Amino acid sequence: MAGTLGVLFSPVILFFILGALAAFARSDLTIPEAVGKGISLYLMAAIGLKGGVEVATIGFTLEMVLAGLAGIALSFVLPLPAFFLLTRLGKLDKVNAGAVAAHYGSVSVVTFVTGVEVLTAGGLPPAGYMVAVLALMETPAIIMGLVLARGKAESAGGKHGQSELLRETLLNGSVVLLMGSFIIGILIGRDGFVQIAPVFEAGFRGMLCLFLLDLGLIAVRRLREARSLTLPLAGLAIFIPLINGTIGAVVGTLIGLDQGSASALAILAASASYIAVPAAMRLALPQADPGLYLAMSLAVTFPFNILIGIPLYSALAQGLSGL
Amino acid sequence: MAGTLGVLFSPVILFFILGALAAFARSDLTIPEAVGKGISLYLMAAIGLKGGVEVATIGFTLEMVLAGLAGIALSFVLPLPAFFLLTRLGKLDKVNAGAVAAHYGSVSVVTFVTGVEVLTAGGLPPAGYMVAVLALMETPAIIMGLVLARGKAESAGGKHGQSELLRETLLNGSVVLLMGSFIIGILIGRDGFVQIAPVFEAGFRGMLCLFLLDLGLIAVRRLREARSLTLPLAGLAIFIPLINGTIGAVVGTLIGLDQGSASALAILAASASYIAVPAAMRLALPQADPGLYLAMSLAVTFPFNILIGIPLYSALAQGLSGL
Amino acid sequence: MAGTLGVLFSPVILFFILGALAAFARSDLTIPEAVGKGISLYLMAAIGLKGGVEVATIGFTLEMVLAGLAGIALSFVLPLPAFFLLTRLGKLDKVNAGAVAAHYGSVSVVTFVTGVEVLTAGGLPPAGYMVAVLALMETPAIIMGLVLARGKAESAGGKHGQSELLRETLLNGSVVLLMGSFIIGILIGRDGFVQIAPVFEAGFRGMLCLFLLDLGLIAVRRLREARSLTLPLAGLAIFIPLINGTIGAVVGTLIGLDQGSASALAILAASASYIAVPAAMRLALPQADPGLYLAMSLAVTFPFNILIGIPLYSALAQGLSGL
Amino acid sequence: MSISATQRVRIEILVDAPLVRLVVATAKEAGVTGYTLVRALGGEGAGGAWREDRVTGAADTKMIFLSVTTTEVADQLVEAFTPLLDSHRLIVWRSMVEVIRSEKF
Amino acid sequence: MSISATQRVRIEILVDAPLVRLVVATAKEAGVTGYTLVRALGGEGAGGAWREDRVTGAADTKMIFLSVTTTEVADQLVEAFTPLLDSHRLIVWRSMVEVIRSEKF
Amino acid sequence: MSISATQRVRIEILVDAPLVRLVVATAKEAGVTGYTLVRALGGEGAGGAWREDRVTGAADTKMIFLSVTTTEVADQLVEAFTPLLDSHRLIVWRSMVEVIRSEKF
Ligand SMILES: Nc1ncnc2c1ncn2[C@@H]1O[C@H](COP(=O)(O)O)[C@@H](O)[C@H]1O
Ligand SMILES: Nc1ncnc2c1ncn2[C@@H]1O[C@H](COP(=O)(O)O)[C@@H](O)[C@H]1O
Ligand SMILES: Nc1ncnc2c1ncn2[C@@H]1O[C@H](COP(=O)(O)O)[C@@H](O)[C@H]1O
Ligand code: NA
Ligand code: NA
Ligand code: NA
Repeated sequence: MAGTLGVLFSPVILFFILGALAAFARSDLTIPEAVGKGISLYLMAAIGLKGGVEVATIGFTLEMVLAGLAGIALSFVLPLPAFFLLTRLGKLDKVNAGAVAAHYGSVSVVTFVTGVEVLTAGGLPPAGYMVAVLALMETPAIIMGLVLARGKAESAGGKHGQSELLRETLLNGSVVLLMGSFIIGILIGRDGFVQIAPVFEAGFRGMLCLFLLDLGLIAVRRLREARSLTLPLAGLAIFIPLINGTIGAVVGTLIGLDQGSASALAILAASASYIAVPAAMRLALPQADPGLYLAMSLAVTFPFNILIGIPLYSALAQGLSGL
Repeated sequence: MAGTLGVLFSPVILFFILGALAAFARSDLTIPEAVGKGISLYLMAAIGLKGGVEVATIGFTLEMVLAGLAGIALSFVLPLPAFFLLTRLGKLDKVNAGAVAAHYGSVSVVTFVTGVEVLTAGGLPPAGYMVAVLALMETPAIIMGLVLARGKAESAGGKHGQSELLRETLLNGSVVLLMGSFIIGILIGRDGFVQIAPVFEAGFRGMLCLFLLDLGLIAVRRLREARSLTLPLAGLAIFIPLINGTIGAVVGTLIGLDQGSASALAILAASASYIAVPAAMRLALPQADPGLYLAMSLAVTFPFNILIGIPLYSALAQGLSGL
Repeated sequence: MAGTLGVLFSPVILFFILGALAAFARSDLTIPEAVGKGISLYLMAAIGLKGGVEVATIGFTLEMVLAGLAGIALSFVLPLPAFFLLTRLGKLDKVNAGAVAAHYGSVSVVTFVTGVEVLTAGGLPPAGYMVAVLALMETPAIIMGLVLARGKAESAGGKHGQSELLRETLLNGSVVLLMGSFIIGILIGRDGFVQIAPVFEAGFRGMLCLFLLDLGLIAVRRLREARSLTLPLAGLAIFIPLINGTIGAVVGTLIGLDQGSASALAILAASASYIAVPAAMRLALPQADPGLYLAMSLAVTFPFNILIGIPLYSALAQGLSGL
Repeated sequence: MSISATQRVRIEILVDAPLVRLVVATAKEAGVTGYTLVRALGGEGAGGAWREDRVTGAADTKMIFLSVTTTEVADQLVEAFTPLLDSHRLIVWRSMVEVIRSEKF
Repeated sequence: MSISATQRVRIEILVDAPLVRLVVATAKEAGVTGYTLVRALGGEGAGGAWREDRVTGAADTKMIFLSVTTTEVADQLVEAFTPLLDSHRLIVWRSMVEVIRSEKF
Repeated sequence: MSISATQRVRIEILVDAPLVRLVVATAKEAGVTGYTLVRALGGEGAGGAWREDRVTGAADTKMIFLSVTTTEVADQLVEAFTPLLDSHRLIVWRSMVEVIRSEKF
């Protein structure tokens, strides 16, 4: 069932398209925000647990450490070309460019999860430890984005100092839940997981359908109300993930990851945060326009990655591994 | 397990009774509205998917087209006798009578779903395409109700013109989700459905229990606060579904539907909307009393159909098919 | 997997610890309150159904009646020593002591549910009727607490008279849902339950994980904001459950319950309400400090029971049955 | 100031969720004919901080009872609530508003 | 009274959920440039009691439309809404407030 | 106008969810002892429309910070927030209210 067309006929993707079409047609279909949030927490707990259980089964390996280090490095480095493009081609000022760049260095949990679904359906399941890589990649880009936005010299100051912000970002709800569930998964192992598998494993794909329905609605509604999204910026919201995905695929292959894991690293690199980073940026760079960075990451990059990016990056990773 | 008494011992119905009793006794038991809404969206997605998958398996038939046309015709026609009864026996003015008549021409998703459960338990599962019939029947009655309320001559006007209203009604969240899931079901077929079946199939009946618990609470609370519900109107809220159910059963049998599907058409005809139509009427006929139409459709007709109507209409359809 | 350490590695407990740690570290992880409430209602329906189905399978016994009477008696009696300790050692006035004592005489549904999980994993599942005992124990302590707080002479008065309060307490949402589901379980029996088991049985443990994650967050956040919790009161919030648990284990053994059920009775006795009783106390004893009784029952006793109390009381009950 | 506007009093009462029924009953006795409830998310005061909580008994989760009414009824309302303010930890404030359909309030 | 404070009108409209779009459109036509919506939980009036309900069509679930604007726009708003008040069962009140960045309102 | 009523200032601040902690901290420094938060559902302004969103980072989901306080504290509050109004896109307004237990505010 691999291949672009097969992906489009997966129920998960079809529900995303349904949500997007409903929002385009201005239907009043809405998932209550409390329920959407609940499903998103469920997905994080489930993906964390699953990754942890796999690591408990397979044990720690050098690959794991390499993947983690690569993830951290990518999250630090990827904002740099993005910042350059955003200021030059996108005509953004430093503050907005830094804020947006942080989003592209960081990662999107649901893009990752959807990628894992697609890869697994295609016979290339990524390794369980990639969940930890996901969690590790959330934060470094935020620091990098701030440095870019402010210039090295100027310090943060204000009520919320740099260290306070770092603490808040590292303890962001999604990071804590992902990492916590990952560790719980390691602690309970396959045996402990069996009891809770009906909720966290059997239910996973169905819940993901409902969540992507919601994200389809949210993304397109944001697109319609996006005032500051210029055409060059919309173009960059597609071009930057293409670059980042390519870098991720190359790095993943170079450090010797299996095809599935290298594809997952590519997907992570290409994905843009819309949970941890927007909240952090609103606090640390209040002058930056949230309408802009959410429109780019959520309304353009996310749908692009779900519909086109994921099969592309995974094909690339497969191609590279053949070299 | 068919028969009236068997139905009453189904967990689904018992949870409805529990909710109703709790509300009668003024218990503070409440399902958070966001959760209730979430479950209702889940049920629509699930029923849509299931219907679509069945159609994908069986293929398109002439019966399907006939059932769809019959549904549309019923939705257009059924408001007429209801309007007549509501103005004569119910002493309602044209505006209120038109608004209420629209509810009875349209359909209730949960009455349908509960009916399908009961019919399936009784060995007479309706055909999958009945979900599409359900979606088709939601809207025409709204147009008919408006025509009846306003008289043909007078046009709608105002900020929300007739066409705007039509668009909003056709793109009502529940219609979009039902039809969208139905189409997704057709696209993914039995194979694609297997992956998400733990959520959308195995979980269905349990979720329906929780939802009917909620509806029991909501319906009875509405009954207690209903100020404008006179005894004649309460009587009509039982009499009109009996008429409509009979018409539905006759039409279903005449066009040659199987017993289960004819029963489902009778249940659809007898059911009264409490999602799409109230919202549309509030907008299009703001002078009509929402307390009245919600009391009739939700607080009287819905419980009547769930507890008594469903087995009755299905017995009728079975009897007719024997002629 | 019995024994204290085994318990700590159960996913249910680990998620509680994760929530507690996240709140300690001031993470912004939060389960939407509507979702938390929804899960709590689900758990009550599930535990009620399960108990009822078991009773339907096994039939009514004398043991059942004895356990019910013992539960009622315990709920009436346990506030007495608690009140004594709270006024003497805790230096509380009569009103606050009465309010807190009511919490310790009543029960916590989730402590019970977690206890059942732990006991079942340890090979000592309590009898199904213990759910009814749970429901019976919720209310009597409230009456007792009020009598203690006000002195016998003074009557309640005000807008909400004594009888009104009693009605509200007996019809408290959690009591109604528990008892209602229990009766539904008896009515549908094993056969009827099969259809809804994927939701109410297979899903139970996973949902409990998510709920305990939420309670870990809520409990620790309350602990941090507790202003009126003195060290002696915190000590009593551990000491009182130890006493009550011991009494419960002794009574359970004396009336001849099996080891699992006696353990469950001990857990019920040791547990402190944080749903029905706080709401009732806010109404009946508005001068009492809600910050205090919620801090004691939810922020100290609940975690203590989950992490340490449950294995302790069950070991005690096992020891006693060996005598 | 505008078409047929009349002076009325907007009165707001912060009340714990379990006490809402009591507040509504007391307000109706004082002559209030209409009110609206709004859920609050969190807050802080002399008694410490709280946040919305529907999972537990939520004894300290607050709602806002909002009513626009005549000066006379508002005065009676304040009088009716004065004995409860301390015992039930209610918080009350009022201000003047202009209403359009004065017969509604 | 304080640094660069200006008088503006705070106008609140209680509106049924399905009518919110209509109210927003009407308000914008009257010149309103900013508004905020707040969800109400329940209430009671001449038409009986209601409580928040997102499960059904929620035709009587109410929201609060809140806008701070100039006296002129507020007057126009009231004028625009006056024909709707009875037919659409809207409830409106207004009061004076001081704002800080007056160019925002 | 009524029993022991005192004049106070009701101040409302519209603030994005991620900035709530900052606003609370600033308000407390300015001398505010009590406040209540209310969740907003949606709205529109110069920066476009938004609606409640708890799924994503919700960087533009707004809450209403509501505090009743003395004129002095309100003035200090406004002063403390003035530098933040533009950079943090806060919206502030205030009006006079009467309170009953004046020691609470
Ligand atoms: N001055 C105030 N302005 C707004 N809300 C307040 C104020 N004082 C108290 N509150 C609210 O009322 C609750 C109880 O106040 P207190 O009794 O002082 O703890 C607080 O948690 C706040 O939500
Ligand atoms: N005086 C009032 N103060 C506050 N809210 C009111 C008032 N009157 C009516 N309402 C609200 O408006 C709704 C409709 O009012 P009515 O049209 O009188 O039934 C009520 O259910 C309340 O939520
Ligand atoms: N005049 C106003 N009255 C009420 N709310 C407003 C007003 N102006 C802005 N807002 C709210 O503040 C948010 C941000 O405003 P703005 O910075 O102008 O985009 C808007 O989305 C509204 O929710
Ligand atoms: Na990235
Ligand atoms: Na019908
Ligand atoms: Na107890």
